[in-house]
Amino acid sequence: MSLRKETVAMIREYARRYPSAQSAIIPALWAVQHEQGYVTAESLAEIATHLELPPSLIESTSSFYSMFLTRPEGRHDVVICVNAPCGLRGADEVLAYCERTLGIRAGQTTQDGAITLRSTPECLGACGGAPMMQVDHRFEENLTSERIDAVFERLRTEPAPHEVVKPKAVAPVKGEKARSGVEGARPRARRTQK
Amino acid sequence: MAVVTDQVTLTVDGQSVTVAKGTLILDAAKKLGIEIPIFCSHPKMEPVAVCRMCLVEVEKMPKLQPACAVYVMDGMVVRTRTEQVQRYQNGVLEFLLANHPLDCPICDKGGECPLQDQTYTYGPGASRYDFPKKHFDKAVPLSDKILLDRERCVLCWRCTRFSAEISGERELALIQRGKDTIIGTFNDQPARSEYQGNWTEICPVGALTSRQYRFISRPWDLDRTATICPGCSMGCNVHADARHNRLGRFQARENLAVDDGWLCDFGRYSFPSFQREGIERPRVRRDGRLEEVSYEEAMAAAAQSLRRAGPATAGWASPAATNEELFLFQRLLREVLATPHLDHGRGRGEAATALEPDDAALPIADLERCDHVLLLGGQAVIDAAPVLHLRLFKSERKGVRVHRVDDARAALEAVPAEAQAVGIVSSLGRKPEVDSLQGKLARKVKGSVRRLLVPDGPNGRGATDLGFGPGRGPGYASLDGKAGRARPDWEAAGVRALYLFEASPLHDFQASGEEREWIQRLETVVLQRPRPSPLDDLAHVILPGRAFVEKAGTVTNMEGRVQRIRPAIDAAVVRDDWKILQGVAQALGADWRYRDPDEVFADLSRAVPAYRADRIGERALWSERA
Amino acid sequence: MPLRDVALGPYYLLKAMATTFKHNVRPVVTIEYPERQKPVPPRARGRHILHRYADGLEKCVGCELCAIACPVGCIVVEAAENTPELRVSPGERYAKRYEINLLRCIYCGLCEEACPYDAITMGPRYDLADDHPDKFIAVKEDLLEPLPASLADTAVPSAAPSAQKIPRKW
Amino acid sequence: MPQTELLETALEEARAAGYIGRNVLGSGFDVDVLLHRGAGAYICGEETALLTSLEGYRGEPRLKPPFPAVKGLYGKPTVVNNVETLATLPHIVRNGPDWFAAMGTPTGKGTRVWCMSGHVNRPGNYELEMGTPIRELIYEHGGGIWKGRSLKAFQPGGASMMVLLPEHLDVGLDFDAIAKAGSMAGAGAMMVMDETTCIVDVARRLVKFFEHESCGKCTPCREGTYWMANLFDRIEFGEGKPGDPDLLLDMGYNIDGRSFCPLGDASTWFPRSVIKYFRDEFEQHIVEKACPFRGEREAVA
Repeated sequence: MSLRKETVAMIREYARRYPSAQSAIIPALWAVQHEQGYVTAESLAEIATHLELPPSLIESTSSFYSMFLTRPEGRHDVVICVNAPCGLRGADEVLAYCERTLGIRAGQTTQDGAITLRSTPECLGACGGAPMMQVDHRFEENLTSERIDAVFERLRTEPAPHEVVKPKAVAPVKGEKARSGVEGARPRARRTQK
Repeated sequence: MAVVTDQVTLTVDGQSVTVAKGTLILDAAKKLGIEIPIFCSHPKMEPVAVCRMCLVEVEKMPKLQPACAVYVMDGMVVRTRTEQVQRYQNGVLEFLLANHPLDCPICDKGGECPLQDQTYTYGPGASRYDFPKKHFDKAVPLSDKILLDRERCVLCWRCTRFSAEISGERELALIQRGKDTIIGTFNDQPARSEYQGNWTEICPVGALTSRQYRFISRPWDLDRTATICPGCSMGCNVHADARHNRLGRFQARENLAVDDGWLCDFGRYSFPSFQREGIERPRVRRDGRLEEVSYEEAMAAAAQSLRRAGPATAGWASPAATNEELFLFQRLLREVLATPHLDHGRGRGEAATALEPDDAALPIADLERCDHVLLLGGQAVIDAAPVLHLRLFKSERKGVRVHRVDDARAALEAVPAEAQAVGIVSSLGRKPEVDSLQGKLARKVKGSVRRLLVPDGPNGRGATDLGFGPGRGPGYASLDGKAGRARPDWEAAGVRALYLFEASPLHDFQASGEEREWIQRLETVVLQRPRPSPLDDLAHVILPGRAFVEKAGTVTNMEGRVQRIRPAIDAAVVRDDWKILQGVAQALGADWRYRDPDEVFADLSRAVPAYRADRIGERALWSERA
Repeated sequence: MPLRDVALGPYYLLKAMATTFKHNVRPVVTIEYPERQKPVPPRARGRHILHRYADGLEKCVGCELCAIACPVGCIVVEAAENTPELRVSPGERYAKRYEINLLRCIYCGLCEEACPYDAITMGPRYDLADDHPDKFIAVKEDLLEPLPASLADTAVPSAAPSAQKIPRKW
Repeated sequence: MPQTELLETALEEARAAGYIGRNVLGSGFDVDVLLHRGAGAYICGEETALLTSLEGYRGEPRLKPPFPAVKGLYGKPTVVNNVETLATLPHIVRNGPDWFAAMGTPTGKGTRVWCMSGHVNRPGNYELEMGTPIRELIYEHGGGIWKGRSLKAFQPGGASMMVLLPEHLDVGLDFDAIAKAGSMAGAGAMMVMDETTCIVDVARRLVKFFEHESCGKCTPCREGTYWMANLFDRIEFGEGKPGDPDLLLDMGYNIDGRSFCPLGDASTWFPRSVIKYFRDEFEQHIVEKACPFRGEREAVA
């Protein structure tokens, strides 16, 4: 059992808050992700014990939603939206610029472990400020190469958000908008790659 | 003024049909003989309409409607074979096959696969999908019984719904979403369900297949026999499928009153124990060595030894023997050898309690109609008859309160006084507790209290009904003071000869070391058994007989239902057990002239009138008839 | 006998001899069978052949479609699973037992039509004679194409000879 | 500041002020507001999927009937409202229904927020009276097409809606008028495309979005969006085959109206309308084996 006592208490509290313990799954997953930065199979099993539900159900739910990460990534999560409105305003070029600057491909993490870069076809909800990227659940809109450079500069030294913010009592966890559901975030490579 | 009825009339493809309210379009069409193709729909599960195969045109509805999820309404006009529907059926099959590997030649489902059949009936001749197909690992072991091929899966949700709605274990689940959706267990752990075999059976493609049946046969090569599962006293109906005289699999043969269409893994995967290897001949011990002889010689030898022992003979029969055999064996012992020492308990300690007619007073299907069911003994009872769990879970879903208790006092408290119908389900070993509990409950609650005890073996009930025990004769007739001794007391009663009759490797004679020593000292041990047994070393005469799946006859399940078993594989190399028993009796001077098991049954039902059902297979429930 | 016939006798004799000797210089039409065999048309339906891929693996996956397509029921196939230790065919499944009763076979070629992997074809051999009916039950080893010479010593041999314990259906 | 925190703070303030909670403002009426955060699934915008998600399951839509108003969350009657409705309510309560109804057109009353994105000079959110011409939104409020270019097409109602052309600029921003023009007002997200836009690429991105967001419950949507996304990729990157546009149309036929919920239907509307208006561009992609607009892409501004 690896979850912190406060997190377990939160999960228990969530289970009481809803008419069925099942409803507490997503808040519980948030609580775990907020503590650890990701949700492993072990944590899923632990949530299952606390909510008294079959673990398969927790995995079924958690894998459906794209914001739950299943393995440790870089300290900071940078997601670039490549849906149509962003695409119209140069998201592909932004992505290419980021890849060039960081020296990695989308879906990878920089060598120093500071930044994980992703791209997603899922609209992140800032079409008016396209092209945009989401940095640790906060938006960076109307991107230019200078702005991107400045953001990356900052991220290289900042600690990961879950290391900074302690979980509050029973409050929804911090975060602004979707962590993306890109291919890399899906759990375990079950599929045999061609 | 229109009369309000529960019936609605609708038109399907121009034909009018009247069905009950709350019927699905699918079932209404089925009543007319109109087939609507389905994958996800299953009559025992809630409609989900995910496969979209069954879409039909309904007048006044703009979109095509899923026939498996839309309930009929009066005056509804349904069309199932319009051009629009056909074009769409073509399309949805093209979608389903787009990422399907089409490896029918190596797929175990090939030949009995709904996807294959429906593609031929409704599908396109060729696919326009020319991209590389999605790839997954082939044949991932989901447990030691089941393999999962995710490439073949069409995500109909039947298996996951079974896991949630039928067995309630929620072990299989959908993982990921969209095009990446797969089915699986939590963290790819091996599945532990006791009902996994049903997943393979309801899977409409070859995604979930059984390991034991893997590549054994094509369905069209199987010789299919309708018989009864040898696993336990539940008496689930099965199809035993054999190829080249080797059993390949058991499949459920739905009997709503007994198994509700499901099997447990213990029963389903028990068939390999029945596989006969090679030819066997009777043997007789001469000068300490077993010598092969003819049946006549062996039966004569057995008769000679048994005659010497006479009333000092004890007879043990497996609770997996048929009613006919038990009846004959009982006559052989009581009438011919004049011995009262009969028993069928598998272990030495299990003989003490015998069933009573009322122990089958609660038919299995009536569990759903109780308002409280006490499962006294909890999981231990379920382990004795696993399919009971599915029935209890179904009852729970229908609103029956099922109390899983281990303690009679807690059981008494769990049921409120206003209960209308209370059922007690327990195993034979707890009979005294159940009896007293039933008495107390009957005084406490307003309604009826009935009990159902799970005996050991597929015919434990029949053995008791036919008087194959020391205390009572056939049909629970009194023995007028001539009662014999039970198995634990045989040594004390001075038994000198033992006639053991095994009928199934799953329900054989289990002797402790102490009992073995006693048997070793006996002057005569006649062993009639279907396959080599550890008792062979002790036997003086070995008469090879047939196993449960190799013979014809009837067995009685826990609720007293007499059902027919039929030989699924041909065991012509050994003799029928009833013939052996008759042969031994004739060698002992009896004038028996049965020509087939049916004649034995006719005699049996004269001795035990409750078995005189008009047709075998109908209920012969003891409490109602005796 | 008229005198004319007597006079013409030698003429007839010579004429007959001419016919005889003419055939001495004509091409020979008989074939010294069985030492020499007549070529058969490419689509002739002779005894079956089970084919292999270039790497020596068998094409047959044991799907039994030939057996069910066969109008006389002369084919028996039993399948088994490939293992990493014994890989016989490329997929998951191979034919453990493959037998054709050549006496019952009517050489119709429907097995060939039915085969989804082109594993079985009708070969050129038509001269099937032997001295005991049992010898006409061709087992898998009889039907299989020989391994390519380059692979003969390295390739995995075919599975164990067909077990004969199981009673035949024919 | 992340929106969840804002909302949580607002709720705490409301609770402290007695607007929500037990015995609201002494009226004897109890009502509480609970903030439940989702976890990233577009499908949860479908009302039944939202309820399923609230119950902790995978956010897959449910069969209707029973409708949520009859049997919704935890099997109880449930009303599902979107943020747009709730955001309008305070103003109607404050100013009265007549004030609200006085705005807009007879069939579309009041105002609506339009989110404009794409190739306009001033993208962003604009609240306009219903019935305002689209031309006014794009050219006055949005400041016209960027870089002085001309308009090629626009999508008036969000990711799924059918494309409209410059000839539709004078259509009013209300549900009926846009529907009459052959599209739908939908969620009110206006995406504007200039003359250099590759319309195939836009459709490709949108289809990929739907492929990503399909819950996988029903066959047409799960397999159809995946297939369509593959086809669009192929056409855009120069490997298209001559029959591909017709194949796309036929797949649209097999998905639209056949899928379990409107997400599958919606995934086909934009591609089909695009094929209707811009089939020549598809042909060009296929014949030239490349995207004719690739060279004109903008670098990072």
